[in-house]
Amino acid sequence: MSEYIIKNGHVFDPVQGIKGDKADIAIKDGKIVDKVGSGAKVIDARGKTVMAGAVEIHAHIAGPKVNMGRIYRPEDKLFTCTPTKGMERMGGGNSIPTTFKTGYEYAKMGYTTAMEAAMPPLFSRHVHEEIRDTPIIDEAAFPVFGNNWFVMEYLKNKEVENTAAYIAWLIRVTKGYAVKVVNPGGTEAWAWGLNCLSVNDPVPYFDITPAEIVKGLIEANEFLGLPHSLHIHPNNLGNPGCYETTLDTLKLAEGFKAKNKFGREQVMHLTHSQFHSYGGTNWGDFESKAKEVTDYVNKNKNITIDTGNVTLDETTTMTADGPFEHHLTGLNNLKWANIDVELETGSGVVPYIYSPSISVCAIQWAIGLEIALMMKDPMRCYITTDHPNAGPFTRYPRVIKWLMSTKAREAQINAFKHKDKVLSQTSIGSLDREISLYELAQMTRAGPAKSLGLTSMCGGLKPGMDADVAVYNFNPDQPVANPDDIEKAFSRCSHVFKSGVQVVTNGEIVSNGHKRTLWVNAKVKENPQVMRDINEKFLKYYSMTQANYEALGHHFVPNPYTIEVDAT
Amino acid sequence: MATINVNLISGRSIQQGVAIEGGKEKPAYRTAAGIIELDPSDLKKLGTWKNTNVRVTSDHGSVIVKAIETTQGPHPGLGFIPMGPWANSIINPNTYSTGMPTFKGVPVRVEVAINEPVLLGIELVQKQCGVK
Amino acid sequence: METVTITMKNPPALYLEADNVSPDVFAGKTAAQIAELHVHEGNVTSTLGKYFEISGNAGATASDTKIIVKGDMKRVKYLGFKMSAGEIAVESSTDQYAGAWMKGGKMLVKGNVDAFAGTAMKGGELTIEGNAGNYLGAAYRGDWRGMSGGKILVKGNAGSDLGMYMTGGEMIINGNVDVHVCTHAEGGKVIIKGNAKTKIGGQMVGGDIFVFGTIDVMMPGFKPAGEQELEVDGVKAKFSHYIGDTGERHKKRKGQVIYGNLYKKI
Amino acid sequence: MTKTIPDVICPFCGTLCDDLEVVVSDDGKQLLEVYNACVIGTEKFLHSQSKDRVTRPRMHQPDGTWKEVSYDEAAEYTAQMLAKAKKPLMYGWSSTNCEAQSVGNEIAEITRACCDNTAAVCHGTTLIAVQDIGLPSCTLGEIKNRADRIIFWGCNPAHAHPRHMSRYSIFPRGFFTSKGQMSRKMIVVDPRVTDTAKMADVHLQIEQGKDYELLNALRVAFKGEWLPDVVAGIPKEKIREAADMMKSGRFGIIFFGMGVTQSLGKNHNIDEAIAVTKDLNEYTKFSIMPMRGHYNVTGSGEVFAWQFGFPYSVDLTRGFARYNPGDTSSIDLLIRGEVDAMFTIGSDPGAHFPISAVKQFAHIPSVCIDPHLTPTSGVSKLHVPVAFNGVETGGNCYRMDNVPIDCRKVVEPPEGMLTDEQFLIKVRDRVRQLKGAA
Repeated sequence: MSEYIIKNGHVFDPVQGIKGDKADIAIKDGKIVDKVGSGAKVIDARGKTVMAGAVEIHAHIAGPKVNMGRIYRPEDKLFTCTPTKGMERMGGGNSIPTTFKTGYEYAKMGYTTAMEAAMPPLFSRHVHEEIRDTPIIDEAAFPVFGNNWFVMEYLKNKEVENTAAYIAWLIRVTKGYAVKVVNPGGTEAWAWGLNCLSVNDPVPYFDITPAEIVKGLIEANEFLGLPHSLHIHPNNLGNPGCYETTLDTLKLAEGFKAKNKFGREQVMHLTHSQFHSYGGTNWGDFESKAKEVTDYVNKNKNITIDTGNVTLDETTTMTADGPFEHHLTGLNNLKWANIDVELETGSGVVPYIYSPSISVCAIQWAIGLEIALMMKDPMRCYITTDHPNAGPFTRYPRVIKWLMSTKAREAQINAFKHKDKVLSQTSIGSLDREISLYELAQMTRAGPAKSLGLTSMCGGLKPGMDADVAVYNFNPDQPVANPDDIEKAFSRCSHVFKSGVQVVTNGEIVSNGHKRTLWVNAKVKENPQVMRDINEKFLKYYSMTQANYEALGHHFVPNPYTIEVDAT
Repeated sequence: MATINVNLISGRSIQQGVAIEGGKEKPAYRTAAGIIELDPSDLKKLGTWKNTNVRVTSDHGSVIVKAIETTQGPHPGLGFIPMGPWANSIINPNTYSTGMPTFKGVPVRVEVAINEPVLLGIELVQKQCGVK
Repeated sequence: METVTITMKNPPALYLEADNVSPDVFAGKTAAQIAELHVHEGNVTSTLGKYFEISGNAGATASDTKIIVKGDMKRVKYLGFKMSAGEIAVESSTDQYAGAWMKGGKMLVKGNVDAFAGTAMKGGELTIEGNAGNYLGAAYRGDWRGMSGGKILVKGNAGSDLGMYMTGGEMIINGNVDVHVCTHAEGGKVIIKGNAKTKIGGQMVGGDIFVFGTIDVMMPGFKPAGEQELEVDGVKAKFSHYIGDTGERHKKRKGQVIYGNLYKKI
Repeated sequence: MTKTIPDVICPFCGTLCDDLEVVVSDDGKQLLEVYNACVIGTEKFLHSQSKDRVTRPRMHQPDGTWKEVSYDEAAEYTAQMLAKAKKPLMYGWSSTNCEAQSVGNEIAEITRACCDNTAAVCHGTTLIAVQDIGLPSCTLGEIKNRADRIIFWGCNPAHAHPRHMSRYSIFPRGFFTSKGQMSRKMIVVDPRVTDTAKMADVHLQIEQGKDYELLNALRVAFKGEWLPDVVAGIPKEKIREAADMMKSGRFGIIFFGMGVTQSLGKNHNIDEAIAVTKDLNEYTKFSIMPMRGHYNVTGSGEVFAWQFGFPYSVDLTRGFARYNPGDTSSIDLLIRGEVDAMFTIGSDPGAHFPISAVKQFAHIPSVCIDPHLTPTSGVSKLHVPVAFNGVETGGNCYRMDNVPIDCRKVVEPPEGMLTDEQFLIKVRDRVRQLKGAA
């Protein structure tokens, strides 16, 4: 591994508290070190911004519903594919890029780690095959638990230890990373065409409420001490007035303290909070409740959130929340795909056009930005677009532009057809806060890494951490003449290093790096009862034998990075 | 000799499945897929015993197969040849620009051809393609 | 109007993708520059000059550029691809994607065209004196926004899947049509002077179809709604009117449920 | 002594049964018996032991004889053929594992070829319909545990997917369907009285080629609108009765097969069937699922989709993927004569393509990679036998409901035979040298 030294760059590193002053970053053997020999290759970063490799905490980039989106949207790739060029394989797809393009686009924007937001355990081999074909970036996947028959039966009888044993088994078998909950109880109700719209609606037959599921899973998660907290997509997403269900869900986390050896402080991560901060009773009086949600989260320190910004594009919504997608296809009458998974979860895919001339989409755009601007502690609020639900991740530079420049926001507001409605239904007009580069580093590097329990590895430039470094052509000293320069600077890095290997030079891919699949191996005490339940359910109710369910050979995860957790 | 017009469909049969896995160069493949299943009423109209060789002709080609009494009928006016080189010698290749040829719903004429042999699978395709 | 004439010099072994042959690309170029334009045969990229004899310079803008295409064009695809103005006259038959994604201008094909002619057309005029292939004026696969404007005239017959997902524009077919006319259509007008086969107007939500000849089998989703005296394309006659597709989920315009209309000349 | 390998996957049809038991000799060289498989699966496993198997590549001589060549010479011929061709067609991919498909995709991208899988003659039109209207579907376990209305439309699982009804759709006792067959109503729509139709509660013997009309009539019946007296040979009372039976279920499923994908109307038949399912979701819970034929045609569609963006009929001649069945699909490419080299793997176009398409690729340079002797290998210039995928080599494959299952190697291939993945890697490395790619 060759040595590098990045000289005279403006470094922004919340882990060491460096706020933009000139410093040198030394890289040796894939790690950041204090100093390197004179033979090190020099990267001149004068007048450039240097940050750690960004961490994507929530994106749908690999798995069965993502691939169903690719299969059923050929028009998403019409006339927009990029040809094979040197090291780069062919790439296609605006809202749902192919796996090679996903890896390249993330690397070119300085992202080095990404989390696949929802993995149905039955399809874990499919997710890992797509992760294996996504070059450069490290990846991990969150198996979904909120509608799992085992979890619902154990939590109905308050057996937290059995739930923890089952979670440990499933995460090991599917090589997952964290406990993901999507519309708890609602997707199981959707298997009969029903739904759970509040935290107290009981699930048909299982007779357990979403509140009990969420609380039980928080306890089980802290019992195991997993690196990441519960990652929740609450009930009633996307309906006017859904902020009340969101607040009820957040209140479930009161009284719990994070118990883990990874430096994580939260017990619950509310994902794509924009979709969960809607007020009003119908699409006519639809309004923003970002203030109520962010006030609550600001007060309660054991919660982190990510924004889910709408980027005003034609995109494809896909989520494990089956009933919401059926509701959405009822609204825009576009093609609807749905995959219900036995004993575990479901999912739905519907294209959606966030048109600037529709008032609802403009208000959604404003809500996403309000949340980011109203959160006091950037270490607990991360930038995402819930790719591709609110917009493709390739639009991050545009979201960064809107957050860093009020001028850019006003230009967009003036371009709306229903400008007055946007200003009356939200408070985006009165917010003049501009995110600084340091806060940006917190919201896209140090924050997500801390929430995911990866502080020892990524999200910072402290010696000893992995050498994931991104250098942007953006001079913090010069005032920004035109906000579009921000977007231009953050869409293509001048240099990107992944685990000490230079992968991007001047916005072009120069190496495929050596990507890893992160997964958590939680050791728990022998639990014969859970093993017996698992054998019995596979014999009677699964359509696949247990041996084939557990068969995750080496060729699926060629370069695993195991995080050990001991909960015995 | 009498000739009849039927609507031809092709598709899988379990014997055809076993034969393709058993080796397409073997006579079992011809026994399983080199046949046309006709309704007894159609056989009567054709004026022949069952299990005799017939020539089936469509606008796209013709082939010799053995006519047998249908195992999954009655379906008067409908002929069934299991999927394979025999069926594909006469089905309509027009895809209507969807990429899928019209394997089912091909009007054909069936006439008796007692003395003509039903060729083996690979032999039939090689002969039609002019490859030895 | 400047005229550029391209004549087939040596026909391709396989098929030629000549998507640069359109007034928009030719505009402002001399004959020499036009000869340098790219053309694709399979995975080999070469220049127009290798296959065509090119004479005459193009006009300054697309609207005053006229292209005359001579020679055997049966193995040439994408003529008039995405043109927005100007004219193209093809002396003989051509292959797929004639005038595909057309936004304006006039295109005349004296012979036949193959499938996907006038795909997702937004405007302009496409006149085909011979027969048209399948998917005439249809949307691209998976797209719910089909032909939205412009006019297509086919003097011969047309293939199947005419005007799929049509939302606007007009089509006149003097000859017969195959199965599936205006499937999933939401608007636009199709006049068929010849006969239609089966599966006509399936899943229609709006738009009008006029059939002068016979329809083999009517779709069950089309309810008879009396007879009307209409004047269509200069022909005054009595039409029996069907509304449908009653099985489809219909949109409301000002509270009134709108249906597709199928008129069959009596 | 012998040892029994449990939980083996059957590499034949889309049902992908994974509860087989295979008895092999101790040294793993000989396969003796197969349990729990249907008659087709058993034949596939046992045929791998037949003595008259071809074990070395061979070139077809003009006089009809075959000259044996080494795998390296075969890889050289294949690489030269693909590198020189202006528009090579790489067809098949459905009876090989996903790892071999990934290597094949790399070759296709370097040589700028067209690639397609057997969906072109199987469920291609289903994929077109899914692209127009989506696919409300579920996994087979959901059907086993919940379904009480089973509709087989234009498919004959008794013949094509023999164990489907006993493993998933009709007979199993699921969580909510503990009375098994008794708790389910079965409807079959087929122009013939097939063996599946003989078991059905209701058999609609439809006129062949009129599926689109009958499906449209069902949708009209759901809304209670006017119907003509007879539609597709079925009186309107029977249509309304079938419509009410579907609406009255708690969880319904429509399985459809070649009857709707290959007859007139093609993709619109499935488009309307999915629209029927979507309408039924207003009244109760309904799903729809294609009965995929080959055991890994779904896998080939998935690998094409995540690497190129399209499920089949992918044209890479411009260096990036283009897709439009009718223009880029195998049958049209062959019949129009757009292809100048043919590469077949894991399928048998010689037997299952219309003869006018087979005639086209019989006279151009062609390679057939297949362990069996088939009409394709009969007309190809080079026949490369490889190990049986799913018997002599493992690898990932996808069931008809897109669930991935890792199939397993149970017995050693004959001495010196390569697997398809090993052979493709040889071809890819040689093609890289020829095209000078990095």
